Amino acid sequence: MNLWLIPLCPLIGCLLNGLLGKRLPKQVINILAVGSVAASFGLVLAFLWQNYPLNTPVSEHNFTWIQSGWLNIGFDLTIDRLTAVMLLVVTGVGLLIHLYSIGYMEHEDGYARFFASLNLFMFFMLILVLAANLLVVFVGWEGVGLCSYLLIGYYVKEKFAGDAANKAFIVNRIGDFGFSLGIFLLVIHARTLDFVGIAAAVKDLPVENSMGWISVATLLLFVGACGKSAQIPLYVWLPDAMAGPTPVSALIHAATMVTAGIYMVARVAFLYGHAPIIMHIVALVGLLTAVFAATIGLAQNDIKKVFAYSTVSQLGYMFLGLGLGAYSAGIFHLMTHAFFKALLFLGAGSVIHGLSGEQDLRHMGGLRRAMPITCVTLLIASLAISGVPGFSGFFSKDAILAAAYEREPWMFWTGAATAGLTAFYVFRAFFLAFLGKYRGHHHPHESPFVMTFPLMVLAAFAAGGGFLNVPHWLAPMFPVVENEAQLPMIISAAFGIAGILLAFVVYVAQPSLSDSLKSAAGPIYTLLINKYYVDELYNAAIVKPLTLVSRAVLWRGVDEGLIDTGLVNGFGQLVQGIGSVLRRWQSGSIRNYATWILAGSLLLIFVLGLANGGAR
Amino acid sequence: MSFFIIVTLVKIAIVFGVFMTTLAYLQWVERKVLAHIQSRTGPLRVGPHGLLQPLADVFKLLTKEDLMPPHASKFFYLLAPFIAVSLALVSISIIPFGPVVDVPFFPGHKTPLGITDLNVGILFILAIGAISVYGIALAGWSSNNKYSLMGGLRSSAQMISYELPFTLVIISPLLLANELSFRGIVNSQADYYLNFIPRWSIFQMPFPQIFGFIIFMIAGFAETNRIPFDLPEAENELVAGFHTEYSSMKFACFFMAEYANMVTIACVATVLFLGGWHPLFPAPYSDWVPTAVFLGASFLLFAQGNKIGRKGDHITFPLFGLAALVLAGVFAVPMLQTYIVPIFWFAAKAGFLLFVYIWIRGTLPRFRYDQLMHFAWTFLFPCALINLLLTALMVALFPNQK
Amino acid sequence: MDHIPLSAYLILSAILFGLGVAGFIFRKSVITVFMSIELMLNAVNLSFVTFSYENKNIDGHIYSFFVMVVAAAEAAVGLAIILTIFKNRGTLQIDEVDSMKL
Amino acid sequence: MDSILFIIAAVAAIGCGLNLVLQSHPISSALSLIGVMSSLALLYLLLGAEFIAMAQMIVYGGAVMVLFIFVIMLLNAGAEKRSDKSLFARIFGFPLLAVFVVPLSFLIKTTFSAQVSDVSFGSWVGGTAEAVGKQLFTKFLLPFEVISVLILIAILGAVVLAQKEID
Repeated sequence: MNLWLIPLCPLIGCLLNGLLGKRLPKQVINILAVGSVAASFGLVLAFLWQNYPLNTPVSEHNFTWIQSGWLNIGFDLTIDRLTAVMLLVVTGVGLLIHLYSIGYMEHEDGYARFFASLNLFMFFMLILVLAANLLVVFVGWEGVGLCSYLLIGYYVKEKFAGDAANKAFIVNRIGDFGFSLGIFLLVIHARTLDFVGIAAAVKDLPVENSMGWISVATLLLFVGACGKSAQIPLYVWLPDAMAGPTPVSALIHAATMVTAGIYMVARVAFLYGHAPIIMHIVALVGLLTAVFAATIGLAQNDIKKVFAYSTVSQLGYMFLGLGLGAYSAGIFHLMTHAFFKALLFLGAGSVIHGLSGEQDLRHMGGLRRAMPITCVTLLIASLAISGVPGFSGFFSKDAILAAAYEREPWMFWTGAATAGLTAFYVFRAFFLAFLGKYRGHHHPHESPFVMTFPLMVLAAFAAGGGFLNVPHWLAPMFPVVENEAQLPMIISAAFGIAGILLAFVVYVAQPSLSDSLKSAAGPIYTLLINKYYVDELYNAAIVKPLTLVSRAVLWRGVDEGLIDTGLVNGFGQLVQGIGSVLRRWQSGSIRNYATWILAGSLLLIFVLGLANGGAR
Repeated sequence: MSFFIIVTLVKIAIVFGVFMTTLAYLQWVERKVLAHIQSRTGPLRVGPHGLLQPLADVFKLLTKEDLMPPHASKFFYLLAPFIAVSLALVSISIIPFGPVVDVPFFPGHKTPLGITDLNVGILFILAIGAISVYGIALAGWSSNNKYSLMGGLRSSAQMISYELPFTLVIISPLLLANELSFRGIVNSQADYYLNFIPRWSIFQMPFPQIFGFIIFMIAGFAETNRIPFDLPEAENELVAGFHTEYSSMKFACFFMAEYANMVTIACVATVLFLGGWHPLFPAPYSDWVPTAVFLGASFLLFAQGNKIGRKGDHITFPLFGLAALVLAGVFAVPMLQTYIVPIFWFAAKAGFLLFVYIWIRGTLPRFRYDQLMHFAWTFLFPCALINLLLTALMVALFPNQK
Repeated sequence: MDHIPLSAYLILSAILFGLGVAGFIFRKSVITVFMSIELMLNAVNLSFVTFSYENKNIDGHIYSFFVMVVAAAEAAVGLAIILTIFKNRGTLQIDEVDSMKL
Repeated sequence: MDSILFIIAAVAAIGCGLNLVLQSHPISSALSLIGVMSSLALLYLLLGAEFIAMAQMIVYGGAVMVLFIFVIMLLNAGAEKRSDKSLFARIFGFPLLAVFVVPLSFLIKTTFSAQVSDVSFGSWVGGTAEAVGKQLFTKFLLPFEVISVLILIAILGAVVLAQKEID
């Protein structure tokens, strides 16, 4: 079983579609795109079937990539239980979303380009997940960044798409910078980048209670994770990233890519185990993000924006879990979140598709008759994310909260409250969209089967995904968090249901209440609807000065002044000056040339003769 | 050493004398044969049956006015015929006319029949043939006359073009013989298949060179500017081609050079393809063939003498018959046979080829210039190439056929 | 003296080469200049063959053979070029053909 | 014996070479070049390179020089005129040449007179067609093929150039 085949399939699909997609008919493109992902999904299944229990990781060394001195980095792939979970999520959800995209994108132009980018993303994501050392992880990391850039900016004609893409890319650069610094630090100290090697290197080091190199490295890696997984302060790109097509938001910005940070942190858990301070920071950041994003999500009117902020806050949950040492819980939530959040986005996409591009909640409503399947599936997803008992979200979120309850009770309470908020705004969106009376102008219609089929499948998983006991499966890798305490479970569930009921009351029973609520919490509401002015803040604090400096100093001063006039043109003029002297040499008379050749050979003969001491 | 030189000088003298006489009388033969082909009687007046005609021609050419065209570059004008004739005469010197024999009256010394043996004989012939373009080209250029220039250009172009099939087709018998020296080539054709088919190159297994022989003859015609390839001296187009401006002895030089080249080509063809001096039949019978031939000839002549023909025939014919009888006697002497029988066979084959030359001249019209080039490059050259390839293939496949 | 020192051959080749160079430098007709190049090639061939005699090794012959082939190719192309020059410029004077300059 | 031959050939070669340089008419130069080549062929024979000698006569004498003569006749090239261009060559040419040839010959003399053997005719006949062919088709096969390709390209180039229309 060659592991490199798994990422290869999407790459082939990408190449075929990207290179000669313009000439191919749509059917062929579909077959290529979906088929390649299906192929790698099948490969993953086959692999897991072959060596099921997967007690020992399976690694494979493809070729030595960098060898310099003691540093020896190979292009190695590996699969252990964690990877298996990720692989299943990525390929499975990815396959469904590819299928969905066929329906969603059919009226768009640049069809082949879209699928090529999507396949490319799958390739890089698989590389990231399969990587056996941090450098290969970094390759996948940057690759998915590139693909998210391409796909956010998919609507090349709109300006906002391009801006959003740039924003995502640049913000990610900050995170990646930290990530690469962390890698360098690890290279310096651990002298290797293989996870196994690093683990062996740090195994018998003491747990650092002050900022040692491990702490710094983990902090830097966490910066990278913040960038990729949209945590405070680097979360700003994710809401804007909704400019891309909805399947992209579902696949990249909800299910897979944004969870890369969580995956990476879990992957190097053994490092974080040595840096409790950083663990604490991680937990804090996660919690803060969860609350923060949830509050923003309360006031958004764009359905995708709502789900985007919920994504941010759910990612915060995961980081909370990781920070509390409940890695398996984090990963568990990652998986369930992949299911229900992808479902939410796809449902939203189906709504948008049905309303032919309408995204504003205020222009929806009463869609449950028009698109029943979407309605039901979205309901399931909302229940799942709200942590209603029995649904997948309940189990995973509960696992995290239980861990919090064990370690940091105040974190538990905050988290539970946030769960309530989450339930509230998700159901706000749901009610606004599907209940009440229709407030839009387009004629809503249900989506085709190719779109609703993935919805149903995902709905099944969102509902029952909680019964896949991921923590138990991951037990050999991460210490499973035991939670006999029934209290946190009940409390969080209670918060969730309360949120749902509140939303029902406010937005269905007495719609008038909502407006009065708005007016009551006037300044807070404006604060929320403007997302705490974070973008403006960054703009004023970072972007403006940067542009000013680069305009004044770098552009005018360095580039134009020094490089252009100084170096480039200067050399040009130098060469011209010399040439204008030397050109007299080129008299055009062959006889003169011959004479020069003669002189040269003469010189040569004498030099050689002298070199050999004349006549030997 | 000195003995070697003496013998060589003697041989040179003999060969030169015979060669010059041949050249002179070849012209007489040509005129006679052409005449009879065209049902005329050729030269008759000068001597019996015009036998003294060549002498007369020589006197005529010697005594003609030797005129020098104005504005001709003198040096080259004089140089050209010299180059032509000397190169034409040189190449006879490496033709082997017979096997290596003891020197008469000097027992213990052996010498080859033929002036010398060069172990790169073929290459020598090719080199000489390559150089001999200059005679014609220079003649055409130097005599400052556009017809001559045309002739010179044509001949040089023609010779360059026909050099290729010529060379290519020469290579194939070399492949069979696996030799470069003429003597070696001839010796490689010594034997007989089934005791009566001679192992000449044109019959030789594994790949008989019959096509090669034909191509060689065609290219040879072109090399010697003979009809149908005598474009350089096409009367109706350019007055007399490259030797328009030449008269008397210089003209004679070109004339001689042409016939010398004919003879050379004939000899080379004999050596390469017709087994040199090896007789048509195995030795015991073939030794008496010359005698038989000359006896028959003498009887014929005597018979002709008895008839009443032209005035004086009844004197001359018996005389010739007598000469033939004497020759028959000479060929019958066993001691001489070792020397002259091979030469007889060689002469017979070469003579036959020369007759073919004349025959074709009497038969075929002249090419047009573009046809000439077209023929050379698009037909003859590929044929020679294919012939060479097939020969090489067969030799490689059946190396033990030798 | 019935033996020629090898250096005589080499000096001869050097002199011939020098003559070729002289022809190249001092002659004004393109064709003659071209012939001078051939002369130089010949001189080099002579030294090739001489050295191969000295070393009793046949490679020198092979080299000079290759030189001949190259010379033939060069002659074909070069003379074609000369023809074209003459067609286009109507001159064979090498000093007239000096437009390849700034 | 072969010293005489050598002296004859060498004198002929140098004389023809001088003639090549001094004559004002291309045809004379061409003929003197042929003379040089023929005497070089003789020298090759003395050096035991009979195949190369014959190849010299066939290739150079037969093909290359015929081409030259042909072109000269075709263009009807006359004697060359004096030109006042390429001053540099006319001034520095001869001194450089003298400085080139004389020390070179001296260098050769002093280098090769001491230890190398003399040349005597027939003492080594290595250059038979057989030997050359063996080398050519075993050790130098690749160069041989490459050079044949070169020839092909040269033919094509010549054809293209010669067919080019004037404009």
